[in-house]
Amino acid sequence: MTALAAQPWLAVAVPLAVALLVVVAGRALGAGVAWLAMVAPASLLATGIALLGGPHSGNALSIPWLVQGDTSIRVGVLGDGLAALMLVVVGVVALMVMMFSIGYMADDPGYTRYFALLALFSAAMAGLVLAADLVALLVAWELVGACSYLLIGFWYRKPSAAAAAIKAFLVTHVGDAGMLLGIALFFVATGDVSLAGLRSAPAALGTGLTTVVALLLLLGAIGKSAQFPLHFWLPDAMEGPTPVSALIHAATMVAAGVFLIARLEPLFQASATASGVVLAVGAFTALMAATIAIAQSDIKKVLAYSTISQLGFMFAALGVGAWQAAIFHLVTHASFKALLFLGAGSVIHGTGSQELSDMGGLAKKMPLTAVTWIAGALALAGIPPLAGFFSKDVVVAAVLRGSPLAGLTLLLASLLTAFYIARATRLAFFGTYRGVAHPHESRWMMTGPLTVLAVGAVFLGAAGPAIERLLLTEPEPIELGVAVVAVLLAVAGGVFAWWRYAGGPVPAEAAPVGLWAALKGGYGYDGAIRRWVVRPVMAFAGGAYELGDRATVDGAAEGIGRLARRLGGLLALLQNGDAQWYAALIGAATVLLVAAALWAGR
Amino acid sequence: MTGMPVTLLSAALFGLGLYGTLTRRDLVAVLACVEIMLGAASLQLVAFARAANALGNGEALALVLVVLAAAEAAVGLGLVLATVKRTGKSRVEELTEVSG
Amino acid sequence: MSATVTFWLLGAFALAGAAAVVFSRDALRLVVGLGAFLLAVAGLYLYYGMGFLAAAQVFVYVGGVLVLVLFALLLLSRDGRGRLLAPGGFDLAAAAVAAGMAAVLALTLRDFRPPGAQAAQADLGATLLGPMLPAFELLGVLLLAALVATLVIVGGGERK
Amino acid sequence: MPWLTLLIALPLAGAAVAALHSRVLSRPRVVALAFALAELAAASYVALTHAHAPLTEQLGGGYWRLTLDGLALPLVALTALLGVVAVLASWRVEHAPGGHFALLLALEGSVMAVFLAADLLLFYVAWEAVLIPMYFLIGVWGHEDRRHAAMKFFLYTFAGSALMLVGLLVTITSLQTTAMSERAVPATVQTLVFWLLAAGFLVKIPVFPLHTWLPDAHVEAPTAGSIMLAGVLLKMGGYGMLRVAMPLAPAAFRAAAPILAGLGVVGILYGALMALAQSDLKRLVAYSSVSHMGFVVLAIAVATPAAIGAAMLGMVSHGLVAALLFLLVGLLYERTHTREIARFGGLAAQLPVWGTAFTFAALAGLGLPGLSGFPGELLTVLEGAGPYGAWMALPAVGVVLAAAYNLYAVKRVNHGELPGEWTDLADVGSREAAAVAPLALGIVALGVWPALVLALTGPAAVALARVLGGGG
Repeated sequence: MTALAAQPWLAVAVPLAVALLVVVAGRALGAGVAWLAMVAPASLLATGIALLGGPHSGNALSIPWLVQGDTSIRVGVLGDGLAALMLVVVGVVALMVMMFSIGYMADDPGYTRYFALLALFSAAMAGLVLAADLVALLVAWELVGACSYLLIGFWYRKPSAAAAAIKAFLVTHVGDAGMLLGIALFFVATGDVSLAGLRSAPAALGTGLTTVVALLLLLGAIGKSAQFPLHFWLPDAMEGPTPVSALIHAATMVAAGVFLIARLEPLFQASATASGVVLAVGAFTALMAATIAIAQSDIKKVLAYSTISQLGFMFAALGVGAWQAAIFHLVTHASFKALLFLGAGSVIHGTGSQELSDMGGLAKKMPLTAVTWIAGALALAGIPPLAGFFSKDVVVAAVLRGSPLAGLTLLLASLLTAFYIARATRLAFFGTYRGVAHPHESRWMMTGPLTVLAVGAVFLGAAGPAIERLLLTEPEPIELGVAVVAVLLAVAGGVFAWWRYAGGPVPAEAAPVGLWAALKGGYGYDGAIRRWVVRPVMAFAGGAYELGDRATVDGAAEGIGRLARRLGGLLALLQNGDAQWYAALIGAATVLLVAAALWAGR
Repeated sequence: MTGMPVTLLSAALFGLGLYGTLTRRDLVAVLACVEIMLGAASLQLVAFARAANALGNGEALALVLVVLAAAEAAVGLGLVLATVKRTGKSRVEELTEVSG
Repeated sequence: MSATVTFWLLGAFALAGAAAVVFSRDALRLVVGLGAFLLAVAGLYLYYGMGFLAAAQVFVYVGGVLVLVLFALLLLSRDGRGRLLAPGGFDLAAAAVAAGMAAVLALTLRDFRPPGAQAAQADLGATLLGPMLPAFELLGVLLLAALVATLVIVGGGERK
Repeated sequence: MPWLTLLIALPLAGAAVAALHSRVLSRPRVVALAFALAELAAASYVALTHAHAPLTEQLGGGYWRLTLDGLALPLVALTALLGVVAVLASWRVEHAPGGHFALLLALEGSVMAVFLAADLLLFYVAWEAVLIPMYFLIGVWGHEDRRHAAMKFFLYTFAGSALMLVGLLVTITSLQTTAMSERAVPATVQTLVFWLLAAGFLVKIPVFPLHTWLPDAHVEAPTAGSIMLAGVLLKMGGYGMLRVAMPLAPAAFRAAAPILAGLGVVGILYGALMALAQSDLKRLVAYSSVSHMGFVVLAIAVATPAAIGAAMLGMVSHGLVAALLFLLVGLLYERTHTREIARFGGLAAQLPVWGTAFTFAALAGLGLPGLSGFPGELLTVLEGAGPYGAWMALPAVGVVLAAAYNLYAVKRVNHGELPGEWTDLADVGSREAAAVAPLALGIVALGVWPALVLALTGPAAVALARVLGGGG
């Protein structure tokens, strides 16, 4: 254990080796390949635990990666408390997800590919949280994105999955490009790319450049964490296998943006503009995504928008400087959201459908799934004494202190959160079964992880003080007033939904009109992006190709060629095939040229 | 005798050869005129070698030219023979196949 | 004095021979003119003290090329071997080009001072087998190629 | 042992043997492979033994001056590797294979001479010599419209190199030597010399708007031709800038740097947009080359030691990635006889190895970290932000567009349902995999450990930057 604490880079190297091994030995091992792959998250977990107990310094590793002239760009890892916590979270969730996947993906022809990618993802995620500098971070950042792309498009024969994969990668890549630019500006200003340097950078950079760099890095965080205005890729990402959604698109990768800003909190707090933007983006996204979630008919879409909304909560906390609160919420959210996704996966596995309208009454047919789901739902809604209650309370209280308007926005979002999760619970697990398949409880390989995560969702709230101490801050007591209001709002939202959907789906929602249609369609944001960004770019590219490249640039070149040929046609009159005529021309030209040279050289 | 006189002589010989090359109408004569141009060139070369007191170099170069000329004559005449055999024409104005 | 006379005498011979080649209408006169020209040039080589070159000139040209030309003329002997003026002013234009060429050559070479005799190797053999060895070897290859090429060309013509 | 001469002579000898061999036996491809492998072995040996000190060679006392330093070595190694890949890629050439392989090896030898030349005349001769085999490879073994494409390729690059020749002549007369050195031409002619030389190099790279020969040439070229064209020939332009134009005219280069940077950025964006609009897979890859070489031009314009290193990284990386992409497109064309993207789809299911390799190549093409494109692009943007600051947002946009066209291509080719006409396609065989594997390994190795190139280029890049910075 102490060895792991001293060599945290092993948390990257071991999963990488595992991923390779899975690829190489996949066929030989058959179904057992999953157990090999589980070594990857286990190594993350072990490293994380070792780091939690061990010393948090002296384990830095930094190697020169790009060296030329005076420029030396190093990449390195550094295992501190935050990294340790993230490693544990990623390790546990990944381990549970892999175990769940053994059952979920059992009959899939791409079984080996799936587990290789998950192992690779573990490596990249470990690199992301352990990164000691921006270049290592960017490398890991884009690699998790690539894993996400490959896993969303895992069922590549489905056109919708292929499209969703591209969309996810491109939208997050917009953020990555901003991040790249931010790193470049910071590097030029200080000649440094280390995170430590960036944390102490504001003094060196000055306010203006600090704001610019922080905003550019924020763009990357917004893309990865699916915040407005780059939030619209996450719902589509649900095309991937559900365990992937649980791991990457709920618990770990999408939280990377939160992690990044938490890492760089001094930078953001040095710029009022940057932290203000973080707060505004977070609060707005929290509310907006919650409103969309209430109208979704697809159980995974509900959870997707819920994830966006909860990440907005975390961003809002980051915006007011309460980064420990944000990380606390990140940890509890990872637990209960992964639980909800896996629960949804279990349900989808049983019913063969993702539509809430095809479910109903599953509590009787899938009791263990139902119980664990409800634990996750209560945690998400913020009902005490479950985990979500504690972490959300810290977040909302901190935001209220920093900005009452944002705090109220979050409270409103809490109400909606309770409403949509109660709606989903009621429609899926209660009432009468409306589907055609014959749902049954999943095997223990799938329910086991659910149980583990449910334990986390129930009890992690108690870990709050320990987490905050780990992150080097004094735990704050529960603010009773905020807690009471939040719980009351949550209960109100939940009860209203329970009553509203008592009789199964509301028929009007099947053919939505007006506001409900807008909510269900995510305010038409997707279509607007397609219409105002994607299509113009494609049309511009097509037009530029036809009119610009072919007609103008190439046309000019070919035109010169044709002109030359036509001139050549005139000249061809000179070319009568008489060799002596040619020789005479050559001679005359030589005489003229030499004469010119003689004249010039007088 | 170096310098201007030999330059004038070789230039005049070269001009004559060029004129013949351009105007003679049968291939063998054209070749003969080309030989005259080559001879003029190597004459100048030898004169330069004399002037530079580098006899070995100049002589060697001129020798190279002589051999080149011999090779050229052999191939050229061979071509003429082949052309005549193939087309029955040995007159330049009848041979316009190199026309673009 | 006598050297100058020798030079101009040989020069006149060369010019006359060249003129005969260029202007003669008769095939035999052409051959004689060419022979005169080549011999005169060989004489000039001798005048410059390059005995071996002169000998080579006589052997290769007079013994080789001239005979070749003669053969060719005999083989191809047909009517109207005489010179024909090209239609239009081509003849005049060619004369102008040739005169211009002679003029620019004379003007260019007039001021040319060959670089000083760095090597100063007077021995032809040493030169050929020394610094000029690559050129010498290439010449051998060229001659061989020319031989083969001539055979192929003439032979190829027969087969057609 | 005159290793550098050997590096040039070996492929040329191979070309001669392959050309003659076809009359005697019927296996010119075996001869070609043997010579290409021998060349690779020789290049590897030289690279391993002389990596840290420039190697120079002069034969015959004349213009045959060769040198192998940090700028040449990565490209020499790349050329030797791609030579083998190109031979493997054209294994099934049926039309006049002797000529094809002879030209391929002749091309390799001439390119080697370009990279090794330390004499301006030799450089020029080798530069032009490259044109000839390439012209015939496109013109004889190309696809439908090959004549036109070959002529266009020839005329474009020939026009450029004619200007380059004038530049070289001015240089030679003003320096009174043909040897390459760190000596610059006099200040009065620097601007003239720089732009004359750059004209030749920029056409070859190519930069907008001198690029339109490239897509046509690529589309019509046979697979091996495309591999050599994209993998090696384009690098001659960047190499020429670094080796010839910039040291000869440093002051003029400094004045021209913003223009070059602008050309680079335009190339990045323009090439990416054009690639996005393509319906022909090979044309798409061709335009992506324009985009990638834009990064190289940008890095060259920045011209700090690290930027020069980035340019070299970018060139080697593009050599590997573009070669892999063209190889894969060629393998697909061999099977389907079409390059029309719209007719593909779902190939990942039918051709798992091919599909995986294609996705891999596309990810490398979009500059994914861990693969070879990333370090060069990262270093370019980091170094470029110094002189050009926020303008680096434009290459960053180019990075997004690169992701778009690459993944869009993967989606349309690899994903979705397999059209009925392709249900009997055979996957990549072992001979083809042998061509794919070294490229893929190289891409990963360079992406993980870019010092493979940077360690070689370091001293040369520092020296070049010093010449450029040092007041002419």
